[in-house]
Amino acid sequence: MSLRDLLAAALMLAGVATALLAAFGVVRMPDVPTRMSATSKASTLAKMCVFLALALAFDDLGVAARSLAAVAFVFLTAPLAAHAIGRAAFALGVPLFPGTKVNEMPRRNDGEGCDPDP
Amino acid sequence: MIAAVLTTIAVAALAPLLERRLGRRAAPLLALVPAGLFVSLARHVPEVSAGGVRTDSLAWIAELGVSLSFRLDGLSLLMALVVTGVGAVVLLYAGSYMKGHPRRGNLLGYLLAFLAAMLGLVLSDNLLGLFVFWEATSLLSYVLIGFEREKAEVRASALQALLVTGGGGLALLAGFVLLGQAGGSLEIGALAANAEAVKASPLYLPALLLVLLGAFTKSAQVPFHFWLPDAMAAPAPVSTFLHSATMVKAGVFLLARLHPTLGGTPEWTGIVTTVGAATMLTGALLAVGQRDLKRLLAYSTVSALGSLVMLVGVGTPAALAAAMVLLLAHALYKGALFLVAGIVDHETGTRDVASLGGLFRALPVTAVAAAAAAFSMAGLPPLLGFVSKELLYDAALRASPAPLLLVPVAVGSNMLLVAVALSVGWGPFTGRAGETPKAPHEAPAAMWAGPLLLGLGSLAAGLFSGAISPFVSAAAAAALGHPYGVKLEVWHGFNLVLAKSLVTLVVGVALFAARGRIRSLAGRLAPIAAYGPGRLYRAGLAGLVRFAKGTASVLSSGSLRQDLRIVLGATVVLAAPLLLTRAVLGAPDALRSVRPLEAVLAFLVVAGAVATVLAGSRLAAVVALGVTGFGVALLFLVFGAPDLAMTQFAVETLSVLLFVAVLRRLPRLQSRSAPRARAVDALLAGAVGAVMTGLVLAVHAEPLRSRLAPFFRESSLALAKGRNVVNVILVDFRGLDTLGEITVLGVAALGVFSLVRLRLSSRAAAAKGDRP
Amino acid sequence: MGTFAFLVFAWVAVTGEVSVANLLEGAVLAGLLVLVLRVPLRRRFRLEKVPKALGLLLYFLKELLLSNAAVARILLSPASSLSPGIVAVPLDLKSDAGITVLANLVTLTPGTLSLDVSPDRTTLYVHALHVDDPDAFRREVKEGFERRVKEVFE
Amino acid sequence: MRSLILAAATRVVFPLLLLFSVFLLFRGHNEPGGGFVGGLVAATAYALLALTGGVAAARRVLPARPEVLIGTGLLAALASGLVGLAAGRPFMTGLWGDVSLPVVGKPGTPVLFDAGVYLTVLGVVLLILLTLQEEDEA
Amino acid sequence: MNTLLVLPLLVPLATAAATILLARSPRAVRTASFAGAAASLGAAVALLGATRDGTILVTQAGAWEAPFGISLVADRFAAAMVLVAALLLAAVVVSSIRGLDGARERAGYHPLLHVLSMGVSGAFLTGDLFNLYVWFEVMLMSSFVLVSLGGERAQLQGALKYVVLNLVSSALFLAGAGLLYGSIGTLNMAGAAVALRELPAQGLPSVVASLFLLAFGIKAAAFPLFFWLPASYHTPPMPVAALFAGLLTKVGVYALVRVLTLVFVRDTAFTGPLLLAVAALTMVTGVLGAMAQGDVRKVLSFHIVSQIGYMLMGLGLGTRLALAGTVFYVLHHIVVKANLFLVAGAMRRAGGSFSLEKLGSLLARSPLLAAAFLVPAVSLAGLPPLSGFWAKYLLVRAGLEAGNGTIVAVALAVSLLTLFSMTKIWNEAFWKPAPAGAGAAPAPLSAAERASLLGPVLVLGAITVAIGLGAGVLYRFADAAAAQLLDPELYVRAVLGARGGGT
Amino acid sequence: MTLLLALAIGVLYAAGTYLLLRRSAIRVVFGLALLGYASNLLVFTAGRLSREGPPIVPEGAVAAAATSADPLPQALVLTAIVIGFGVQAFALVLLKRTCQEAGTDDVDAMREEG
Amino acid sequence: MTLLSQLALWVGLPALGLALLLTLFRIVKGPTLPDRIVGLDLLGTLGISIAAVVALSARDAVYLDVAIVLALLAFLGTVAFAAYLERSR
Ligand code: NA
Ligand code: NA
Repeated sequence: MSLRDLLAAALMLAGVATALLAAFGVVRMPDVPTRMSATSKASTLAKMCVFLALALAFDDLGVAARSLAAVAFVFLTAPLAAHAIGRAAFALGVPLFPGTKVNEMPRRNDGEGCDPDP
Repeated sequence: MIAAVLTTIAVAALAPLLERRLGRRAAPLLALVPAGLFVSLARHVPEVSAGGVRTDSLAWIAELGVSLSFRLDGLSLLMALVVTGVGAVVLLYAGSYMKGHPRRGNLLGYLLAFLAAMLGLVLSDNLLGLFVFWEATSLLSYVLIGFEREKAEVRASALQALLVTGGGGLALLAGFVLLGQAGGSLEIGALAANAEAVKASPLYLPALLLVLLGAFTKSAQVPFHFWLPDAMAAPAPVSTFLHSATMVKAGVFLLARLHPTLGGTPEWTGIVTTVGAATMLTGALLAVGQRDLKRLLAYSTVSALGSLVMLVGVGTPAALAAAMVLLLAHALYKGALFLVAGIVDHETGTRDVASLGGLFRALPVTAVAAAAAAFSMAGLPPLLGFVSKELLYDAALRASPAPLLLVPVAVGSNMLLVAVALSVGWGPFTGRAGETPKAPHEAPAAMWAGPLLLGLGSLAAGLFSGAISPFVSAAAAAALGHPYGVKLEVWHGFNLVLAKSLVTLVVGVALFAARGRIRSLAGRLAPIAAYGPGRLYRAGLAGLVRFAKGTASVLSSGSLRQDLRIVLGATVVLAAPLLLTRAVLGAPDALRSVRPLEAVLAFLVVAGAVATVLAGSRLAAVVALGVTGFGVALLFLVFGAPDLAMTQFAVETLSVLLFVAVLRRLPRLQSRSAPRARAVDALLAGAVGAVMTGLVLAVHAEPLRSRLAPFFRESSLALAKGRNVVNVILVDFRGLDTLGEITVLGVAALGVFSLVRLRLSSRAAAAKGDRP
Repeated sequence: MGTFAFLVFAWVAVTGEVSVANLLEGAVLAGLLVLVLRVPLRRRFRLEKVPKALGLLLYFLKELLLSNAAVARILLSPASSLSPGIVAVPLDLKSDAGITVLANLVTLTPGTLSLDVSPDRTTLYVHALHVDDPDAFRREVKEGFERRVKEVFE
Repeated sequence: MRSLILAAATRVVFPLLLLFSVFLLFRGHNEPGGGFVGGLVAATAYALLALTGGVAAARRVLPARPEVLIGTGLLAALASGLVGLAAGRPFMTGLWGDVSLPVVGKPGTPVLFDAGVYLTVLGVVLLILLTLQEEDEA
Repeated sequence: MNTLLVLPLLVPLATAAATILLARSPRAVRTASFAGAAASLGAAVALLGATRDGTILVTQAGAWEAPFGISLVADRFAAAMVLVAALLLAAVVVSSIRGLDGARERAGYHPLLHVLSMGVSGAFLTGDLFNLYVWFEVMLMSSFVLVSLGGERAQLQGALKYVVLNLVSSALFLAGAGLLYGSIGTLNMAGAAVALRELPAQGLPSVVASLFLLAFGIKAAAFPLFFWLPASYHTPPMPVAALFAGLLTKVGVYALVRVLTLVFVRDTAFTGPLLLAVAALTMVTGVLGAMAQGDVRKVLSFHIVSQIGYMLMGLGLGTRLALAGTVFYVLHHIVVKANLFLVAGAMRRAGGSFSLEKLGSLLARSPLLAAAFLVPAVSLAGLPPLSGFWAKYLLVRAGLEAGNGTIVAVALAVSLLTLFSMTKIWNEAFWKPAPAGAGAAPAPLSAAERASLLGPVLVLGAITVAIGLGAGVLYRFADAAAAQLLDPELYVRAVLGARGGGT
Repeated sequence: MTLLLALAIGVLYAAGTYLLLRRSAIRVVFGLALLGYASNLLVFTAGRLSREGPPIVPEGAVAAAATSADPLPQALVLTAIVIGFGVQAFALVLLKRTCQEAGTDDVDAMREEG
Repeated sequence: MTLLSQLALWVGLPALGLALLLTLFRIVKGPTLPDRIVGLDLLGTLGISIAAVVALSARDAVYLDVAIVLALLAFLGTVAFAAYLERSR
């Protein structure tokens, strides 16, 4: 087993572990923003690791380039989803974790929580 | 012969046009067509009387033995002469009778068309050809009975006649087919030659019963007689032509025609004679109490038809000869009487015999015609009616099975018919003038010429009955299937038959004298008489419609769920037993091992499905659906289908966009079904799922040996220049599928567009104040 | 031109083939996209910003990796130990691109999540898992990411 | 969803998606991809634009009306089949040129066919989504 | 020669694409649509001409030999179906010129018609089971849109049912195709025919066959799967309904005939009696449904169901004469039933309603319309000498020759009730005086309207009469088609070549 | 694994069927979607599952590996997926329009009236 | 099979499977719609990782393309959901 393979394996395992962490976070975190927070970055990290593992594992410039491009895509798009959800949840007035210390964000409208889809 | 029929049809089609052009001169002109046919047919009488037969044939569906083959022998010539002769008279009469009617031309056309059909019927020598004309007469009679269509009861009568005769016609069709099977041909002549085989065939009885059903309905035999009196809703010329002289005789004609093939067996004799006798008596009994001229005549016609059928049933040479004479005599006198009834109705505005009397003064010519016809019907010598009655009694006396039964029935019926004849042809013209809605004047010559001609015909034929003997013999011979000679005479000397005739006459006159009391008795019995088959027909029809409505509401409730339950239930019912009895259900032969991720993915799919079912909100359901889709996509991925996985992911994403775009406009999810319904549905759903699982397992119990997969793997690059085999299949090996598929997509898009846009534009139109 | 270069670069990256032919292909495609499809991307490409951009990238990766452990700790710690909060961070950045990049970077680093930008584009609302001192947090964001983003994008 | 962040990111993601869709289209014959998935990805690009900037914004950058894309795509697919017929072979017989072109690779009727698929799928998804979103916005 | 096989697909597709591209000019759309319909008709005539002598035309799309590529196959039956479909399309296009509102026309009506025609022709011509699924979808999708085009409430509700039930049918079909591939490794019908010979009879394939029976049974509107039909066929504009009524269920019947005579030939001991039972129930329930209705369109819709029973009867009997009867019946019925729906549209125009209660005195108002109704109605009722009589006769004869009196009795009784139904329409709409409360009668038909509305009707009526009078011609054809159907080896050899039959 | 998938397919059909039988038309549409998944998986499985990689001819080889997954069902499923998407889009919009016109999505309330 | 492949197959993929199950729990549990959407978003994200790890275990780069497609598309669904939620206030 080459060093590159070893490195790839380590990256892959790190990525998988991070992904597991993200899933763990989404179960454990108490409210939407914290869950989103946990998933968005951990999973991004996971994807980055796995793609880097891919880039290393294949002795192929093309694969490496595509893997790096994939990482770029992930960096580009993953925060958008988190942003959109967070914003929507906030706008909807989904209840925040009671332990939330500061909230400097003004409610945009009535502030009345409303479930769009009971 | 074929040409004659076709020409008549063509002329019939032109009749309305002609009428519009020529007005009142159209009818006489059109009457020339049947008159000409009559003359040209009559020219064949000597030849046919001498035993000659003319045939003419046109293949139609040769492979099925169907042809337009015509046969001119004694029987068909007799019928053809009646059809054309009475037809000519009726057309002439109708032109005058319908004067001023906006649709006179149509009536003339229908009558001519009917005449052609009738001619075709009697001339046909092929069962299918005959059937074609048979049904044509049924349909045309519907149109003719319903001619005054504005009245609801007229329409109902027309429908009734059509359904009864049409139903019989269908039985006839089946009978003909069976007959063709039994005898190996549809040509009547060939069947007659093969009669022994037909009678020995196991198909004989069903064929016979079906044919009889057809004949009996058409000829208004008990218990199908009820449609005929109701058919009197038709204008007088129609009643004359169809319901006395021609169409109703089609059944009798058919029986006579098929007598050589089917007749002579105990079944034939028993059934046909009994039904005929019963009809004869029933018709006479029902006739005598009627007040309406036309109904009197109609019931008496039923009786006469019964006599004819009975005679054909007896089937002896004498009986068939009697039938032929009665057929002719009846056509002459009953035709005349119907026309007279029409004149009386036309001139006085009523057909109630009780209020008619003394018309002799106003309608002298009509009265003469009426008297001649009535006397013939009553059986007064020397009219043809007398000759025919003598023959009838003679035949009944000599009938082999049951003369003791037939003779009283025949005599009794004829006594009643004497009374009827006098009520129609004598009563209204004699005695005190009655109060009528219109002041009567003699009808125009075009109207009285016909009855007069027919009445005098009765006289002439009676007087010169010897002269027509050879012709009648030829007709009887045709019905018998072998040569036969009969000598007709007015005077047979004093014998039992004459005695019966005399008694008949005397009792009949007495009954006529007591007609007032009989009618009041009949009036009191009317509620009982109402319990006839006619009532059964009406109740049956109404019941059928009710049943239909009930069935329809059960079977197509309009409920989608009900329909789906049936469809899915049918799936289970059909597939499950087959699956259990015919398929090998075993563990799959390949890929038994399970990897953890694969198991998780299968679980994801299932969990998503279950969550979709349980979802309480629209969006939650969409998310759950997404879970299933995601699981399916990853299953594709791990089992070597990256293209599928990609496509599935893309489609999932677009589905979300789709759902999200419409979701807000959709109503919220609600639980509406009762728990019981849910349980039933769950059971059904479980069964469907089990069947599908079973099918998959059954398929996987055996290894798959496909020539296709290796070919695609090996040829993709070599022959189709592509390394991605799946894509090569899509764009090359099976590109046609893809072409169809993108067409589906295009149409779906057009559909979405039009569903949304048509609404938008209607909304815009509404906003502008236009009508939506 | 910026769009064009970006697309050519992306094409090469995606195809993973660095050759003249492939560059040509990328150029053809990018040209088609720009011309035919009227792709809306108006920024000019400025070569001199590349070093700063690389610096930003490195800083980001460092942040990402350094707080790797923090992620695990936060996720594995009991919920009661959380002290989340939403902090309003005033923005010096003006351009859309700059604000977006900042927001994304904030989101991608552990513990923080950009929720929204105020309609007047002066404030970024950031959710953090641990907010002990909002002002310290604001400073951290402004001096860490915002400064570097500003150097590259404005 | 009017969001500065989304709108700004869209400007980058949109051309990337389009580019990638073309990549998928032309690579499909040899690697995973093809007209379908290419068309679908291209459609998501416009869908994203419509979602973040409104349908009008998406329509502005459309090279042609979706209906025209559909019609053209169908005709292209049809035409690729007719080439075979014109050459006296059965309908849809795959015929390949000898020269290699940039992007497309070797020109062949299956490639034209796949391009027809791409255009049709793109037109279809756009027609559906834009129509629906337009109504939703109304 | 092989070009003939693809023209019925290409011409409509090209026409559809052209009409989509020309959408902004209604005149151009109509012209293109008309030209396309005429071209389709011409192609279909040529196709029939090429198959009349018994040649089975085969082409392999993409030049990939069977069973690897998709075979397009035209035997007599298929070619005749294609021709009748093309004829109907032409009639509908012509009658749509006046019978349709502008909004629908702008909303893609003409492309949809042609795509429908393409799907139907594809279903008739394909020799591949999955490809058949695709053509079914083409046909269904366009019918979905056509049935909902207009967006009135009743129309949409009917469309929803129509869509859901047909999609269930599609799901069953797809599953059947997949399972068949999974058990015999081919989708080519000829290939499947060969492969199934080698498997034990009454094994898994007959189970899979049941899925096809169900899927096609739904499409054919056989008992008890017919509900979607009366729920939706009365709602769209009459030219559309005419096309549906004439064609769509017949595609299901065609598919049943095809798979049962070619692929699942060894299951007749099971399918025969089943089909006969289904046939009888279909006839009866259909006609009873019709008797219960008071709306011309619904009466006609239920009769479609009823008549499907006759077609299944021939298939269930399975003799040559019976199959000839089915072929004859299908061809005749397409013309007649479509015609009746077109007439219903004209009746609505002339009488202002579809309701028998509200209609009246149409005979006086338009004798031509009455004649136009009478021909198909009488033919439908099976009265001689029109086409329907011969169709019925063949089946009755086949039934009696097979010794199955029960099914014949049912067929005949149902035909009497059909007559009753047609008479009811005639009595109520044509004879009855217009009811008092019906308001002012609509304006009399203009000459242009008469040409557009009644022209196609009269042409179809003339065909009905011609089929009736020249029944021998069509019978000989149907008989030859049946002979071809009963000898699957001919088909197999045509598709797979000489070696196909052996291996 | 085949057994597991067979069961999953059964559950998909069952769930789809159950939803088809709901009074809420929107659930019916969800049911149709599940039926689509079920059919696609069934067809996919019919070609036999393989873990030996996709049917793609490797660079330099002349044919795809004989053990690679059966490409035909994949192509069929791909076609079915795309058709299913079109159908689903149409069904959804039809559903929406029907609910708008009928004022309800209760299929039992949608019995025709004339 | 290399160790990398084995690791990917027997450690990486099962671990990701476990992550899927955890995520599924959140999706089913909710309690609010944004929670479910967060879960669905994570599911897509995990899918990307799975595709990449499958590529490692199979030593086949074709799965990388799937991962890229997913990476490009996954966020769009989430954004659409979010847009829906925002509009339905
Ligand atoms: Na139909
Ligand atoms: Na019908």
